[in-house]
Amino acid sequence: MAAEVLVFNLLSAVAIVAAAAMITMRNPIHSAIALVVTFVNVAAIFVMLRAEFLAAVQIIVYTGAVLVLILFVLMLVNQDDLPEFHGAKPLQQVFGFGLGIVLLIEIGAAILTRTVVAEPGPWDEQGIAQAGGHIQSIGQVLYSGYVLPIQATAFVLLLATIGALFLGRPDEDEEPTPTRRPVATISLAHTRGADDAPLPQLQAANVKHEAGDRDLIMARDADEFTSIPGEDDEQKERSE
Amino acid sequence: MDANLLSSYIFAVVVLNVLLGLMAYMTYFERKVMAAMQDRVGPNRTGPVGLLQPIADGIKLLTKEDIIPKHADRRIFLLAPLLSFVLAPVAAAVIPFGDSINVFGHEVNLYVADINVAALYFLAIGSMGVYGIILGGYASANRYSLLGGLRSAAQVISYEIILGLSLIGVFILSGSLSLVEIVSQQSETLNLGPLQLPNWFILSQPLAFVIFLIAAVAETNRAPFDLPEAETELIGGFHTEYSGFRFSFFFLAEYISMIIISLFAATIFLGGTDGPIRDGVWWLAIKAAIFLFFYIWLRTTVPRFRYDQLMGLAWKVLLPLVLINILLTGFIRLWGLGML
Amino acid sequence: MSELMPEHFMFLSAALFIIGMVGVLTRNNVLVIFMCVELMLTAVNISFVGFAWEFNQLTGQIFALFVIAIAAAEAVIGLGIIMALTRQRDTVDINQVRELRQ
Amino acid sequence: MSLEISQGTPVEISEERALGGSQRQMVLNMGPQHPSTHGVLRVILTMEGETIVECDPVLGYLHRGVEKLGETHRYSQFVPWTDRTDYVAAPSNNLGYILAVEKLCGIEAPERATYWRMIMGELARLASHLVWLGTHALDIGALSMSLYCFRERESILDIFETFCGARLTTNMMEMGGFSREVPEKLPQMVRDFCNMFPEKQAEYEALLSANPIWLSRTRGVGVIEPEAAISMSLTGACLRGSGINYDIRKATPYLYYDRMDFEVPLGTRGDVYDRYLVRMEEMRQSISIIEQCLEQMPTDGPLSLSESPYVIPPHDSVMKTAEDMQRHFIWVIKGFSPPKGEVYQAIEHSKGELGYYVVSDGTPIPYRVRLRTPDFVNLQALPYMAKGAALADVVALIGTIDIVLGSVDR
Repeated sequence: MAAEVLVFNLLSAVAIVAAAAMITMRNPIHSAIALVVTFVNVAAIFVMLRAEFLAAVQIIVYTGAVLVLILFVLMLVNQDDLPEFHGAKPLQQVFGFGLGIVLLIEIGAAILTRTVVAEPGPWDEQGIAQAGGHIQSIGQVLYSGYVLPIQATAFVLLLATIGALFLGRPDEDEEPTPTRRPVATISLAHTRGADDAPLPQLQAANVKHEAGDRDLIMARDADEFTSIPGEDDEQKERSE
Repeated sequence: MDANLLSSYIFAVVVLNVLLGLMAYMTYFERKVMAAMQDRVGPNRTGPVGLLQPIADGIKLLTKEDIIPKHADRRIFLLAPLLSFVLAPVAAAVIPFGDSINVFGHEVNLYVADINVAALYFLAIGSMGVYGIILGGYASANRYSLLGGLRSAAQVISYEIILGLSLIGVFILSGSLSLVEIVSQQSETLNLGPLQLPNWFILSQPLAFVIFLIAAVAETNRAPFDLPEAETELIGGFHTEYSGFRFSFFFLAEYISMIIISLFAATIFLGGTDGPIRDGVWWLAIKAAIFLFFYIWLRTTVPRFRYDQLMGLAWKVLLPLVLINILLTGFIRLWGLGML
Repeated sequence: MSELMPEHFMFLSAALFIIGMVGVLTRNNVLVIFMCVELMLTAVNISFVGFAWEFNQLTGQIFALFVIAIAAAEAVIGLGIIMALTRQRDTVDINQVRELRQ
Repeated sequence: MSLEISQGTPVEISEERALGGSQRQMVLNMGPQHPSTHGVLRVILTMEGETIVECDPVLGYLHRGVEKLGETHRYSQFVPWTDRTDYVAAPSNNLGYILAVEKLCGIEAPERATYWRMIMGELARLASHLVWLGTHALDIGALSMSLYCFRERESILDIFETFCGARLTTNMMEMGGFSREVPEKLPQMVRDFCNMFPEKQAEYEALLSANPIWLSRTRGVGVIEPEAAISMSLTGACLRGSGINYDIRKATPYLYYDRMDFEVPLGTRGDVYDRYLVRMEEMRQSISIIEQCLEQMPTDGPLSLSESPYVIPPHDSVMKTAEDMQRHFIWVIKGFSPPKGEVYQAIEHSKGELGYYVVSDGTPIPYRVRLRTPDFVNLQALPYMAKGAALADVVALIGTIDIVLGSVDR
């Protein structure tokens, strides 16, 4: 089964190179694309490790949504005021890399000298096939022992959306952008009112009902509907 | 390389070429149908009934001058159309075109791959398609196409969530995500008293079907949701700076994803290759053609949404509906299994 | 080295984690740091899935699933904060965002 | 980009005027060549995020100095210029000018000619409304509406062609009536059109009027209050959409509009949807006016005031009799000179009140010809409506005021 190892090594090599590219690229958009490449390779590795459902979730949630959001924010922030990569203090750079290498050596030693403790569980290749496939097996395990964590995660996600809404709100001190004026008043011949103010009682002959519950008033001659109802009784009083 | 792997490779090549051919003639089909709906004739100069029109378009686009803006980020400018063009047909790998036929002795099953997470694979490829739009908008270096690209990406993302959720109703009933399994489940006949109904999911999941259709139209930036097309006039859609064959990548990627979403809808809701007389890939073709006709019909008649209405529709109307649908299907399923 | 050994995915997970960590330490663009955190989370996911594969268990995969869900929520909040930050300070450089006062 | 407008002061519009904080205003330039500005209108939009803060239309790209030409051409030579201003409804432009000059000379066309003038005027209104509906719906996204509308417009243009030989630049109205006999198959063509059109219009309304997307794109958009409409002196459907009852055919009837029995539609909310309803209703009223004209028209009777000095002698007698040939020669070469004085004649054009103010100093060439074109005035409503509107609404706003750049720029 050397092919499997070969493919695994290839995928992990590309993932590591892309991850390295991500932290060394000058333009953050290029590093975001490098991260996309890494995530896709990681998803491929999940498929190899018998975790197909997780691979799909990784692509849909991580690459398809979270990274796209990061790209959104990256692009909305104006490019020219992004800080220079090498502007940071060199000491911090060297210290970072040094710490990385030291940690790598430690973990490498730990990996090589590990002793296997637990014995293999039931969910090998036949176990999954017997349960009907990856989704069915994960479904069984997930909903048999982990119902409480699912509710907790759902709650966390709800909190996150509310938090994001709160953060996204424009702050008050900015002058509000001009919004549209309230909907039209009715014509001169009718009392002014909001959008749904009822039309004064027009003779049925005049009102022609149109689609979209809107009516047209049909004026037969020039001086119909030209005086404001309220005003002409005042004129009468004034004239008497 | 065992025989099974080899045969699925060959079938994959066949499917890809058929798809590319279909995609070319989809443009012709659309122009002819739209013309008929608009009281005009449509392309009839090239070839007998204008049949060579797609080839003519292809040559025109290939020979057109291909301009790359000076400040554009060259590498990403070239990558973006490729990304959306390549990712579109890849989603067709999971669609079953039939059970299996034997060719020269050994069995060839008529689907490229039957993976257990087929529908999720389809959604994953769909969600990767967004990168073509975003990077295309970013790389063309003008602020307006960037904002246009971001807006259409936001539209695709929100409708993708609705698309995914609308499928959950079907998965609850079918119990499996693999399309081959779903098609086989839909082939039994449901006899409600006298009438013999095919057990298609459109009958048991009408609301999910309608929401899926709306989200599918929005996902491929078509018809009433074709904001990028309107954007090109106003804010400069993400593919304004593209010309020549690079633009044709974006343009054709839209058609391929339209065909594939129609095939997918036919498989999930209308029972794929299952038909009253003899099951076969022609039934799938007919059903997909119905969906494609619906796409074109929408495009000629219905006016375009405004951006805020479009997003409002997704989050305020479709999302609650889809969640209610999942709730109902869940309860019915439990009631059906007697667990309630 | 013919058979796929657990050490393979452990090295991969360690490497990615360390690259993420170095990225967080050296880069001074808030968004790139954010991406490096995501990379570290994915590295942890790989080791979860790897051990689940090695011991034929599914708990590892389920835990990875929860990590992805929580990471999505964290990303939303993180980006919300970054957007609010850029709207106020008009910069994304981590070094200029130290003082709490305006 | 800096923008040099002809008045000399270059207007420096920086790419993004940075405001307080990082709230950037974006300047968007809907340039002269743009699919949905109905010709060569240029609109500079200053936007904050999604809403428009400022809208500044730039005109003059199609300015041909029509009014100056009026001062160097004889009265009858100016008529072809009138139908090139609003090239979508040419006959009613000619009608306006000819009525003004006839009023100046104090003559009036005979009854049969006046009826034919009213028919042609109403047909021009229909043609203009069809172009408006087609392009307005096309901008908002209903692609096939423009195809259907232009199919009906073809039959109107065929009527124009049989009547005066030209489809678009008709130049059909002459002083004192028509010098040639009306083709005998014309009344039947007009009757056929009037019978065919209503069910075609029902087709449009089936497609648009109750379409939820059309409703959501047009209702509550581009609202003009009645007071604002009056203060901006809007006319035509823009005014009546806000509910103000002013239609020149009713207010100061010209030709035989006082004999006609028709109604003037008034909107109640003053938004894009109301103006759409008002124009659709106007089309129905025009059809009924044309039918009434066909009935009331006397079957025989002169078509032109042939004996008046201001009028060209009828075409067939020019070929036969010597003095008519001589009068025709003098009329064409020297032209006629109306009495000194000035006149303002307004007609109800499809887009609003089209007024001609003609000043004559007794010579065959007018001293001054002023065109008060409705869509130049209605265009002022665009900045008023656009403030606070969404960006995608600008196309709907331009469509609802129904402008044709020929008559806006003159």
